[in-house]
Amino acid sequence: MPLLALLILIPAAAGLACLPARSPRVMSALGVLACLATLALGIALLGQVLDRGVVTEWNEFLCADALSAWMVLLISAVSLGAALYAGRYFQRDLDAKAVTPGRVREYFVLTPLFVAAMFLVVLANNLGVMWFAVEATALSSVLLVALYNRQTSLEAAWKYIILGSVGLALALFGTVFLYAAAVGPAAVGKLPSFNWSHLITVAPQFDHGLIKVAFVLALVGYGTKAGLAPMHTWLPDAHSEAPSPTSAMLSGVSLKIALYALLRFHILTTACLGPGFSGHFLLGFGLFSMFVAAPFILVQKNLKRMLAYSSLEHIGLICAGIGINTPLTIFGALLHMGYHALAKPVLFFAAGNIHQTFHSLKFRLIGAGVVKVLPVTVLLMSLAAVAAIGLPPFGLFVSELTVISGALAAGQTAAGALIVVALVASFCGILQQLTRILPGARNDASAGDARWTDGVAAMVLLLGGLLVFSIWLPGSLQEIMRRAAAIIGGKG
Amino acid sequence: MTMNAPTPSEIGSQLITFCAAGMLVFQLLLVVQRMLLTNIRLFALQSLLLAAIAGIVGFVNNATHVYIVAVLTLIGKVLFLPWLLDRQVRRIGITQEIDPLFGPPTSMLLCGGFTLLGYVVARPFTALERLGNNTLGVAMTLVLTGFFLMFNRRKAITQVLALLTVENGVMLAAVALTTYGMPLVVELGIFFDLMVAVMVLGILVYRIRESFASMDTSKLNQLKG
Amino acid sequence: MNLNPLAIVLQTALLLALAPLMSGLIKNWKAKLQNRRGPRIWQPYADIIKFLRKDMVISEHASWVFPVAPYVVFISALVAGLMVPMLTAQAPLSLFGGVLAVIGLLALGRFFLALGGLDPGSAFGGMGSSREMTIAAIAEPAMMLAIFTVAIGAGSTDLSHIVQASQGPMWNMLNPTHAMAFVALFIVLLAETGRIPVDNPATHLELTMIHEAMLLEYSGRYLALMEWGASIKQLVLMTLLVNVFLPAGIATEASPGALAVSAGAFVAKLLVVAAEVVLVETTNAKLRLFRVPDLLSAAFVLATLALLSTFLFK
Amino acid sequence: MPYNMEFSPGVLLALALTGYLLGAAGALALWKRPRAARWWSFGGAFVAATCGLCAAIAALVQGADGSSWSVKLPQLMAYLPMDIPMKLRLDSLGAFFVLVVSLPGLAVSLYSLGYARGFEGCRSVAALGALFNVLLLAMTLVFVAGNAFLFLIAWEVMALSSYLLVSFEHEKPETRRAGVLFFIMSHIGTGCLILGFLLLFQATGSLDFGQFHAAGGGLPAGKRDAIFLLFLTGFGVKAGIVPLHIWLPAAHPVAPSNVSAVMSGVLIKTGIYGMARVFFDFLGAPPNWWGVTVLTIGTVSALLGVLYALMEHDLKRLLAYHSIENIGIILMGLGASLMFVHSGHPALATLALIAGLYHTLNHAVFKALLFLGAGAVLHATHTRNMEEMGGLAKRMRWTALFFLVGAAAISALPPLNGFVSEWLTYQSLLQGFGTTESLIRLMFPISGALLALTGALAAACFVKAFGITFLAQPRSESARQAQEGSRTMLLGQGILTCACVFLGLFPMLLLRLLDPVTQQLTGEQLSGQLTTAGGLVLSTGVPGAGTISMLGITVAGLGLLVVPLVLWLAFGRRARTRIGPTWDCGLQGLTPQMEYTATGFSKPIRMIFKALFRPRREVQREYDFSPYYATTLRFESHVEEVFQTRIYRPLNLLVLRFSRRLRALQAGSIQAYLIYIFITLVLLLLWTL
Repeated sequence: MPLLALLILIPAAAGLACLPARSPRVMSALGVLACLATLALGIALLGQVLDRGVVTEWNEFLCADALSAWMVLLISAVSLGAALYAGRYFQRDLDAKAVTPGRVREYFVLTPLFVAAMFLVVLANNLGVMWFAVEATALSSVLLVALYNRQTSLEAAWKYIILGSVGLALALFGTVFLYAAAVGPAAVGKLPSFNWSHLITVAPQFDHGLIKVAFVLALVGYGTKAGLAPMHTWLPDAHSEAPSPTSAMLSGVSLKIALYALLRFHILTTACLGPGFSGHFLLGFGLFSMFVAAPFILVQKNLKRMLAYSSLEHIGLICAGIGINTPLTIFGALLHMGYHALAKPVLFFAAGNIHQTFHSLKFRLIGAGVVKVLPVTVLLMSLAAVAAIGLPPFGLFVSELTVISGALAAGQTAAGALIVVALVASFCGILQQLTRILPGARNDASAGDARWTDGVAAMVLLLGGLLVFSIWLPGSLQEIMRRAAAIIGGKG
Repeated sequence: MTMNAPTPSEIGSQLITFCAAGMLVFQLLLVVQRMLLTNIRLFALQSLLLAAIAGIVGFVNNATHVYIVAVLTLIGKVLFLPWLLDRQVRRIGITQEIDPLFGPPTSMLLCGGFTLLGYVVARPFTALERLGNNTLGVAMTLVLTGFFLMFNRRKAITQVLALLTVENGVMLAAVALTTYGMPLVVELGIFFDLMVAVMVLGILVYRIRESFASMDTSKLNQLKG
Repeated sequence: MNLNPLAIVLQTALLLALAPLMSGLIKNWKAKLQNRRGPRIWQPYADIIKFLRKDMVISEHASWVFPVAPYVVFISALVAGLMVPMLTAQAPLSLFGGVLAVIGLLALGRFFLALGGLDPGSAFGGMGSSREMTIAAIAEPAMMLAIFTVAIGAGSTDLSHIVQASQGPMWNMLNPTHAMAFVALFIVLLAETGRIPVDNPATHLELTMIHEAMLLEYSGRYLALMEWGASIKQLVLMTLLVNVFLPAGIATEASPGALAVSAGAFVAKLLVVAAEVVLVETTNAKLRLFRVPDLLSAAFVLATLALLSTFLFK
Repeated sequence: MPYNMEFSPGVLLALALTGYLLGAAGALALWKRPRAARWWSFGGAFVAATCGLCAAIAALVQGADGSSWSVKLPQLMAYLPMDIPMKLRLDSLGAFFVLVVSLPGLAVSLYSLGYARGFEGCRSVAALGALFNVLLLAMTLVFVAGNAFLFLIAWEVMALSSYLLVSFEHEKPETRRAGVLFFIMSHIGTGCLILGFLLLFQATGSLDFGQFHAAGGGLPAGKRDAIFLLFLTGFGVKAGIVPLHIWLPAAHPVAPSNVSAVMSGVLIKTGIYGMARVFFDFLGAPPNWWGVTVLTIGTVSALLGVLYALMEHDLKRLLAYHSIENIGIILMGLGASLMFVHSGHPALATLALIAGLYHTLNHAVFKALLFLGAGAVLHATHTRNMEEMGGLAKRMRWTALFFLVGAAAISALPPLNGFVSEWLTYQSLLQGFGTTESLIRLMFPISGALLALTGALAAACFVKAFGITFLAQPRSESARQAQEGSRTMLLGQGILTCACVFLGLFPMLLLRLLDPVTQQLTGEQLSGQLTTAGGLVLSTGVPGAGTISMLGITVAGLGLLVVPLVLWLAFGRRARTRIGPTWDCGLQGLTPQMEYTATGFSKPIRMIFKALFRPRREVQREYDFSPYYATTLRFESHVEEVFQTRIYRPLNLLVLRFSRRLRALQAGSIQAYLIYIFITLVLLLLWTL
């Protein structure tokens, strides 16, 4: 069974199938089914990769190693959560006349395509293909960001697409340089393959100058898409203006997808130049992102923007962990990727409920005592927040600790200290901001049409997964992550 | 000192160098020119030169798929996109760019600097170029100046245009650096993406215009902090 | 170290008997110095017996703390007295605690005295307690430092050891350390026993009294215990002062002769201190409450100097 | 040996932990049925705490050789590439602190059975019970964690649960602010701890406490000092040392009183535990300035704590400030001990350490007792403001008695436990004078004198606290209506009261329990030297340096009661007792308004320490005809919390202002954003040249 092809085709098909569909219920059902299917496929893929190391299809057009498999799992898990959440969410929007049915269809058509594009990114063997898959994710999600057609959402979408395209143009430039590097050692006259499986073998012979420029361009390019400071400026806008399920997917996976693309370059660069060069850049940008995020969280006025900045914080941590480039830190970074992918969507879902109930995301306008109106949502949100600010029993505490201890074990004491400082700062920010709205008294029980079941299924699913995997991680996952870490660490 | 007949590859590289220079010139004109329609024309001409370069490359080391690239460029960037943008501009009815960030003199000065930077960065790799000389430098310059154009102008259309010139630069680099351009599948993907991107951008520009009654992107500044 | 019941009984009797005498003596001498006839020396005994005979009026607002307080004040002073060497260098209860215990017990008494003052809910009582506790608090560090100075010298907080250690060939008063510590402790004594210039034991002007204000609601038996306790406390502090700083003549073994000598010496020394108190009281005016800290901080500074000198003049 | 137990402390500890777990789980299960949840959770906590107590005592008795007892947990979170043996380790130090948490724990659980009834109907008792259990569980785990990883997890769970408990009555903005302040400070501390532990990890390559033992010895001085400072800050925040204390007086009062009791009694002791563990066990031989620093911090904290306490008329805030004071006293012991370790006087170091640890236990007992009393008062009068209380001694006899004992104990009055531990502190300071020739030795008597000042001020403060709260006339209607609390509440306080007396009269029993602890930390066992006369008298270990026996003093005191008895028989038998009004200067009877207020009581102190308090007063008079007779008079007096106004607020403002400045970077102009990217690109390209 062509796993990889199906992984890409099923969501694409589901998206196209939504074109003729009438009722939102049917469409969301289609989405959920597709995501369930991809999740199953992802798990199957996990098994195969564990057996055979690398899985390839369509004469090596598609290829999946441990790293890809890990990303596949993240994508399918988060998109499943989003699909579960989306149905009721848009139902409420339709009831409130916040969107037109046409736009809802737009969502249900584009989201699966978005997912398919992300799958293509991680499964493409050819780095050029990977590039245009990333571009495809941008193009398929930009209209989702603009879904509400408010002035602000259009602005966000415009910034997203313009900055994204510029970044990707640079990424393409980087890809070209990489290809040139690949051509270099190849014999004149014949077109060399641009496949990952080929490149990784010839990487050591690359021309150093070319690979350096290639990596730098890719860093700026894909870094823009991954939201590394100072290229992150589109991130809070897009995350705050998009409908909550989309925000969840953007912050939950799409950032990490761009990071994945960057990682491929990082691996090749490391293989060619040794660990120093690209690693230091990743570490630097990671730390910088963390320190940019913290103050913005501290004085943030808007719930979803705050969540977006916290995503920036986490991406920074992941980036730094990989940059330090020891097995421990890379493992911790991958672990963090996974946990963050499970925790952050829950926060965005809860934010969505709050938005639909109080018709605003501004802390000031929401006011204190949300718990009196949306007890269940607040409970789940608090749990997710506890996870996101890195407290036990949730795994982010462990992964953060792993990264920091890895940093110290690698002698990067300063980096470790800086990470701790940034984490503490953002902790203070998030705690203080959420305390402004979640607890407290409220006299107007303006429950709106909120039902306690809104989006609970999705949130419970993700949180449950997070809690279980925090305490007990199946051997297969541990193994896949170890191998992925080995690939990134250049020992794969 | 005897004059022996130049090989086709030498002629090819001469031509390529010439065309590249032309692209650079058009780029600089773009930077100073304010009339939107003229800008579109200039872009079309630039793309034409790019197509020509692709054609020459294809001819010189008779690689069929590079011809395809040339053709695609011709259809897409020389004919279709300019036509599309032209239609947009006429529909919107805005003819020229008002108050860019930097005035023409400053812009020229800066672009000079970027050209310098481009060449400096490209210098180490001139050895790798098999056709033309310093085409890579030109490409780098195109990317940088295109970038500059992007944040120098405020009209959405101009920004799209600038993005496309950046794209041109990248493609030029592809040709210059790798003799054959990228593998066909990649080229196709890039082309396809470009088309979709412009479509999407068009949709957005349209929506922005109807809700802001303008396509001045500097009005898009409500999202802060 | 064993407990000698006889010694305990004797010293208890001595404390009970001598305490009122001292306050009577001081009152009388003061009057003499101010050209008044003044009360008889024995007057305090008569007062105490009178109080014991009288009925009691207890405030309607008072709780169970009110009747408990006098006993605690009286007993704590008495127990403290049993830890201070009076006639013999070996204090009867020195096994149960040294100077720190003495300070602690006096604090216990003060604690309940202040509560007793607050209990009936009259403003005077509250004022008295407040001031009493304040003054005691700022007197404490000076006292402790002075004690530390001698304790460090003797390497012990056990008063018997201190006395024996400071006994010896050299005449301790000449030692600057001891001199300064003595003065510091003397000032503390004035504060602790409610003497001019800190408090005026003779006044009943509402706004100037401290100790008397707390006793205002007490009558009869309780008042007797309170007054007696206060005078015992005064005697204890004086004894501490004299026997620690000029232990000359104190009996080291319990032979009748030695005891007689030390009794004489002890009374003589007490009279000297009493005379000093009288002099200070008659030559000084009562300080404003917020000037008292200056006096006590002076004591603190003296004590600190004393401490410094322990190894300046080594 | 009076207590020779066969059963293993391990089993008991496991029982305790499971007990807490079940208590929490059951409470959540019984969410809908508050009454059942209350009985289940607090009953469970009581049983578990009792097991913990037995476990601790058993471990201390058996582990007299300093041996530790450990159990391996199922490999949770075993997926990390580092090997982290998830093992609980009940060594002597840990066992002692398990004792410190369990003794108040069981009393407070009993008390809560009655106290929590007040919440039924208005808020979730189940949540309270569950969190209460989790808190106790986490604290116990902190004390028995065998490696830094587990320790940090327990530490964070503890912080989280206590944060939730502090914010239990989250409707009040004051409560929310306090909770956030507490959690933020605590997390900053945790950050320091993480770094500290990981620096040790860097040095040893392991997270196991066993490996950490004396790991500091091998490190370069700079790194050791860094670790020391990190841990001092990290644990100092939790312990509430000055100047890291500001969260404490904010957070402890707003929590439910049973929680305040646990927090003030035990939670802050986790900081002490950490310091003892790290400074004595991990870091190896300390340089002198460590001890000097700790001693100084201790002295300052003690003094400032009690001074600020005096200014309070909020009963629970007052108690909270006293926690700072007592932490200071404990740290004086620890600091002196460190200095003695440095100067090579193990016996003396042990004495000082014992003083500190003893005071730790004592403070846990009497502070919990006082908070329970305050809770009972709050429960009865619905106010924390002492100015609205008064006359409660008649209405709540038992509570008053218990509170009085607690007050006497915390004021270090004989014959109660507070005096004993402070006596030990004095003795160690006194003998410290001889340990060195340098001027440093002046620190010992000076801090001793300041300790005396602290003690006297504490006495003044508790005369005020008890006198204003319980004595004289009720100052408000609610105080007039006050009723005695339920039986379980009284029982809980009674247990702690007995503990206060017992620990005062029979210190030698506890000293014997402390032997293995000191053996572990300083390699000495002093209980032998410290007790003479058949263990009834406490001595300083140095012959003739001073002895004390609370038992003896008590007996003597009771014996001397003969004197008043005889006097009464001799003279007073015919005297009768009448109840009359208090003398009112001939006015129409005294009203509560005429009584001395808490503010008035502390006025002299406020005046004397003006420089510190910077008191402000606002007086507004309104006249109708003559300027001499004001018809209404409004008087306000404020005291400035220097650290709040001089350090923290400016710092906070600075950070916020900086962050707001930064927001300008995200001003919404896409041109600017493009320029950011462009500049980054150019810089990086230049970098590659």
